[in-house]
Amino acid sequence: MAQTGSIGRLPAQKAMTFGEMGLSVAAVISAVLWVYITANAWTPEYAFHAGLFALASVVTVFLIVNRYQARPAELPTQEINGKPNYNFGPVKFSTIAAMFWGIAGFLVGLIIALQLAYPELNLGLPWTSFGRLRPLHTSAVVFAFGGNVLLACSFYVVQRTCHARLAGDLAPWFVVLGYNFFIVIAGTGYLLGITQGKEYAEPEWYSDLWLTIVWVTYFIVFLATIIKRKEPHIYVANWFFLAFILTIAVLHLGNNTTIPVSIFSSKSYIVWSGVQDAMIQWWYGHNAVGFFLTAGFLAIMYYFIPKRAERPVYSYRLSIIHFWALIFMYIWAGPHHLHYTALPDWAQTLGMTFSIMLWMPSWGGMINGLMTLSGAWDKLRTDPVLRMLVVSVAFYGMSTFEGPLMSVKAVNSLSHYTDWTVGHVHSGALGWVGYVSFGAIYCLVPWLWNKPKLYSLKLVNWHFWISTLGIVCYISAMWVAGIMQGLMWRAYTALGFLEYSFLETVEAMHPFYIIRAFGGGLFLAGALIMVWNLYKTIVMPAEEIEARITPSLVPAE
Amino acid sequence: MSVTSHEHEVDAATGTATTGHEWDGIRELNTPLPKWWLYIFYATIVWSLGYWVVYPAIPLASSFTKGVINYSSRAEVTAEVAQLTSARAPMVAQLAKASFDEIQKDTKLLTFARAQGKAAFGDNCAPCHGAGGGGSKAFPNLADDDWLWGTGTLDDIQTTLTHGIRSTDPQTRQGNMPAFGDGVLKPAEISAVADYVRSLTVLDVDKTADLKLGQKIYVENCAACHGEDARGNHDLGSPNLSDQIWLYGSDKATIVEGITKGRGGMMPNWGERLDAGTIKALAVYVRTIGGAR
Amino acid sequence: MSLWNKHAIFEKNPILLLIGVLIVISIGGLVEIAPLFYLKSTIEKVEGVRPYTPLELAGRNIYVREGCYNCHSQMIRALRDEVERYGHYSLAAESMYDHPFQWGSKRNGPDLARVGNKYSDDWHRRHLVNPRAVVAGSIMPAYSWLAKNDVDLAHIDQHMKVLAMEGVPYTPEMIEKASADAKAQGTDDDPGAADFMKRYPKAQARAYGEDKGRLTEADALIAYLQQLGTQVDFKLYDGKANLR
Amino acid sequence: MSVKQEQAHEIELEAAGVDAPLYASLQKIYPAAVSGRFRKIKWIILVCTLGVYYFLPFIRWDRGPNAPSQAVLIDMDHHRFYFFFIEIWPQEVYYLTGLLILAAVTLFLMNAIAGRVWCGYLCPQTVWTDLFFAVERLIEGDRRERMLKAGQTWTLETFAQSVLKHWAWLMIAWWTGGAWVLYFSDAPTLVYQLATFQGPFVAYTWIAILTFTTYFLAGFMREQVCTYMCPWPRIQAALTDEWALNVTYRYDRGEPRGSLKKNDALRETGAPAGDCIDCHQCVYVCPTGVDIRQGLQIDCIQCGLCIDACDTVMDKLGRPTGLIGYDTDINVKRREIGKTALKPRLIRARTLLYAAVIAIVGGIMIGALATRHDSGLAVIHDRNPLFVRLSDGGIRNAYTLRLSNKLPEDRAFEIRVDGFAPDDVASASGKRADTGWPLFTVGPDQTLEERLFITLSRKALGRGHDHDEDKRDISFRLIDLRSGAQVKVEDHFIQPEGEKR
Repeated sequence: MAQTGSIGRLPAQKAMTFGEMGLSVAAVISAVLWVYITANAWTPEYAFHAGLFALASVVTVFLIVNRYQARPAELPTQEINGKPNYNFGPVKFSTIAAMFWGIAGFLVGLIIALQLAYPELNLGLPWTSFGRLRPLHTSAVVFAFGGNVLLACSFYVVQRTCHARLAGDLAPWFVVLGYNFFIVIAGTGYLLGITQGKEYAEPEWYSDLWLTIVWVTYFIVFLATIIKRKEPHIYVANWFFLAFILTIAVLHLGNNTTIPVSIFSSKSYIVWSGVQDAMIQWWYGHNAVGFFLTAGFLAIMYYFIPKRAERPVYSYRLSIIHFWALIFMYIWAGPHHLHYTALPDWAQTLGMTFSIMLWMPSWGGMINGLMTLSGAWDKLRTDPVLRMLVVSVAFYGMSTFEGPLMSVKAVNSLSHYTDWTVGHVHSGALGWVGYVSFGAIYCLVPWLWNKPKLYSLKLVNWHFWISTLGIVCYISAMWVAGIMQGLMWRAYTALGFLEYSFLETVEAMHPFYIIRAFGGGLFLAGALIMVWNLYKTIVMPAEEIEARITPSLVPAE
Repeated sequence: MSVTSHEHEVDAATGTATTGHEWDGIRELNTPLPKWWLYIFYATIVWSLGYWVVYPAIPLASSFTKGVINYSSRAEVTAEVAQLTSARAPMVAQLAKASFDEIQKDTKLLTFARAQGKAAFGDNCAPCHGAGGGGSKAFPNLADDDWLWGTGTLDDIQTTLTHGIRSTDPQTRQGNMPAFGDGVLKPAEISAVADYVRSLTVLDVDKTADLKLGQKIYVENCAACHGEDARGNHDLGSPNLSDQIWLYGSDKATIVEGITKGRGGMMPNWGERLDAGTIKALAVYVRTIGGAR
Repeated sequence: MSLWNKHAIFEKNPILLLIGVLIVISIGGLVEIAPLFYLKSTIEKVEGVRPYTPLELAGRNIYVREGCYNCHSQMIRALRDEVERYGHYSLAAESMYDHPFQWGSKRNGPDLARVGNKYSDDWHRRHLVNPRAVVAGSIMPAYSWLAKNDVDLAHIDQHMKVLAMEGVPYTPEMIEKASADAKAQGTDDDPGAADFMKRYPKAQARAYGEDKGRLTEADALIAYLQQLGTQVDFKLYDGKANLR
Repeated sequence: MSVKQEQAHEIELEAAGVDAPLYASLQKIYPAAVSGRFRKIKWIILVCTLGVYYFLPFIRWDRGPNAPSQAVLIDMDHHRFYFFFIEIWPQEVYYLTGLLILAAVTLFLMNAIAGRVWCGYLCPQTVWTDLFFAVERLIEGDRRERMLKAGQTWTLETFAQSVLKHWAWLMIAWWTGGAWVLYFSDAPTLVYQLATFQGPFVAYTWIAILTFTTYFLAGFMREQVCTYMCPWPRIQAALTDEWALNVTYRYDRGEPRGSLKKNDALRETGAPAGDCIDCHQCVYVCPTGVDIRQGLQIDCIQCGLCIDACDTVMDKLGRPTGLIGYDTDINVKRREIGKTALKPRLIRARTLLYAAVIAIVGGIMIGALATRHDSGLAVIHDRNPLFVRLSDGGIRNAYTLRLSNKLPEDRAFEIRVDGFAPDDVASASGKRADTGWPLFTVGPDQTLEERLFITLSRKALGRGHDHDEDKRDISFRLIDLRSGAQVKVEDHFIQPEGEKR
């Protein structure tokens, strides 16, 4: 890094950009504001968070000034020798953050799975009890792991498929760092008991406001990159990314409309109440699945599968139809989380029927993903990364069949509130989101760090085999457990009275919870192997990796 | 428009043309939609349209479409519960006819009585006696071994249930704790007798208490109902003052209050509201809570 | 020119694509959510639903803080077995002052919509401190700190003010007397109890815990739990009029 | 984009066939009949699997007078599952998890050995489709005839054949649905009920659903289910590694392909000529219509029928069979570079791992079944009141017990309480065994709910007890009076806090 010395001795033409200046000023104001809040906060927990915000603001100023001093007078060019000068720094950061949060999230998942089997593991401490760790797990895997995967992939894919450098200079960094700061605030908040009490939207008002700022920046960066694209058409992956970013913004705003008790209190009250709040919550909740975990990851699929398989996308027309149908119909499906509740019947009907209609649009994505491999099917045998991507799409297909099935009121009356739902979610989360993310990251890391290949394909294989076993254990345990639970709750004796007390159904879950935890443990083990593999890939010089790659698959005689 | 400068690639493996675009090396085939996919999609849409006609579905300006079968999940569950109740009705009738002895001997009938009793208890008795019969201040605990009226036999419980206590039923159980504060006893005397009664059950009594006076007043005013030995009378509903169970509380102030103002809790006569079978079931259930064992 | 070509408009113009997406994703939400605010049938006509007392509100915030909704639903569905197990199906009116709603989505433990007055205060306290001391097979975490911490009522009036802004019918008097009311509800024979009961009809005022001198978080939580599902007077509720 | 580019693009799209129909209609496949080794195996499996499916419900198994005498029965009404000598209660459904895991890992193992062998031979979709093909062939003739008829307008004969075919298909489908419901009720009784239209409505509904799905999936959807809809082939393909045996066309031997005459001529000149005579028999017999010579394909279900077809041709030509055969990817690669083929390796890390998992899970299940208690005890302590103060100052706790008797006969149990010596242990019925402990009798294959009261006198309250604790650990032992078999459950006795007396 070039030493440029103090500001006074800088070359005359070097000046702070508008962004650098603006962000610095904003950060200084923010620092002052948060120091003031820290001093007056009602609870120590909130003071801690306010302090973190203040600290982050100061660090931001420091980083900007530091970067400014270190950088040459000219900002990075848009192109070098006619080729786009891609900005991969934020992508790299998000990739590593994704793996970090992934491991954290899987680990917390394993812990809470074990807590259900052995409640002593709650340890009797507020910040280690299930009620606080469960949101930590869901947020860590969905928003921290999944979110960073989405950031990394969207920033990578949009540049490559637009043939243009990412828009903005500081903005992309602001997005990835700001997003991860949001994760830290949200996660520590759960442990400290700061929560809105709305599933998958637990962060309190100030985290929500912060995320809004970050997300709008993300949206602008992404859109601006598309606008300056060199390709005449926008690639299908970017349609999905765009729909995902936009819709998540709408959902986030709709479901987090809160009034804080005071600027000195972490607590806020959502303006919606009761049945309306329930509807808005599941409008949000289901579409967090539909847009965060489906549309966003379909976008990843649309880039990485054709790229890895070196095959054209199966059907452009299917892309069009299933894209519009998917985003239109997903929004309606929320009420299937509220069957037979105090939500009026008409809304339940709409939720159920649209969930059923959603079946084929969802499968459109599966078909497009799998059929892309026509003509390259043999690559599955030799490329475990492609294997992961393909299995993820297969799981996507299974989950999106199971989903409409479970949205049918008769089925839902049995499955809702049980572990069947948990099994369903995890067949989507472990199988679809997990594997497509792993596949994408396995592709990304060598590309980003300029390595010829991964450190070891064998380890990818191990990761794959171990985690498939894990998923099998997890899902079969939860399916059976959930169905059994539902049947026991509604079991009647011959005399026409309920047969089982609730407690008996809890006790019957014990063996399943153990099998589930075992499955989750295997999945975590696989991810740890992955981290090791990626670490070696990043640190090992390219030549050494080259030398490691065996010239042929044919074993010695 | 017949000349094109672009050659159209046809994918070798599938024989399908691409759209002619390329993004970072990725091309798209222009494969038509799979027929089965489109048709199943249509089928789900048609099915949904049909479902909307049949069930409540579309919100309107001031109401919503009710559907042709006038379905409501609430109406359905109400009907199902009613159906269950009527399915249980024959057994309830059988209970009404059977004697307690017969019920005890018939496992099926006994099981039914307990289950039915439990449900009826939750609906009718739990508001006062607590969900598990544990009672609270002024509402007797049905799980302990001390009964005000009768000795807790099934017949006794049935009588109390049917006619109530101090209720409007002509055959109701009567008997009041009079208000001795209305000119019968002076406050000092009440205090003394309260101390005496407390001393019977090894409760801490102030050292300055005049237990002799208390005993004298007790014999004169209380023994008639509560007995010389203070063990109460199950026919009068007068509580045993020598045990550890206190309906209103055992602290002195509460006892003084009771002597001064009198007591007389009321239990409704359920014979008017519940059928005989359900009352029998309730009696059986109350016994299984633990009462009078 | 075929319809497929038309789609190129979206593929070439990101702003149009954006607007298209925005329109498409707005429809479902609007159709499903907006009517819930204007259709009168959404919230039933019932007698007895009142705002939470200050103590109950503090308890509810603890319920939210500890993430109880992760394992307990508060929504008895209109299904036969649930109605038989937990009581009358839940009404929308019963959670109309709930910001946020706590219907839940998973039952690792039983539904709590009508747990009020089902078990004794004593049971709740012991159960919160150590669930397995009273229910051997329970898998609930032990919440021993609740009985140790004093409940924070310092700003409860501020909380009520915000809720009043959002439509909960707290009167200025209720807000003004908030901390006195909390104390009155959580103490045996408090002189302010009668006054408190006037503001919150049918509320339960008594010492919820062992330690009479102070109000713990457990007391507040138990006060909240003991009123769950008890507000609506079902004798006056017309089920037939509220089918929807 | 300029107008010119715009126009160019439209031309581009048109050239790309964007005006082609919205959807690609189904390319109907007319598989030809074939005979050979794999066809024989498929027939045997078809007969066995369908035989088991259709007739299993009729096998009887004597369980005494109090239990159903059907060998395999899912009794939804009474919440029992019977499988020959095994009887599963709802609390024991975790065996099913074991079975699911076993099934999955077995499939993985099969896959590691021979690829999509499940798809090719065992999958219901394959088996029923195969059966439907056989019916079709029987009625409408082999491939050529069927293709010919498809192009023609209806004649009385083809119409009659078509009606007959669909009727036969529907019969098979109906019987499939019929067999399904027999697993949920006593088969002979249900058959009688169904035949006399007295069966339960739900049974008819299920029959209708399964009839329709079978008819539709095996008659019309066929290979499209495997190519597009089913996720399992994708997972299987991903699970297959380079050591797994797959149906493979041996390029090195077959290429360059050419007609018999052409290749013979080539051979005479000493030019390279392959064994493949391009007769397309392998394509004609394929149920999914793939050409195996193009290598590994997404739609190949690996049924091996092309092997039979090719072997038949090779036999006729007097050439060695095995131009198409089961082989590993390793060997495909080796042949490409001129090396000799290796023997398939059945014992590898993966197969060993799967075998180990199967052995462990299977072992656990067998162990669990062998040590399964034929009685059960569930205890729930009263919550309200937690304990009862008795008139003498003592404390009583009440419990609700559920005793299960999983044997088909009446049994007598006593319950003993360990952990401390209460003054009294009594049940609501008050019955006592000779030992003085409460006595319970439970009917065959039934549960009994009963209340139990444990009393501790005032004097005994402090006995053997740490006063700071408000509970004591106790355990209940359910003892079968005849066999002495025991089940133990832990619980608590609760007393008021700080009770010292």
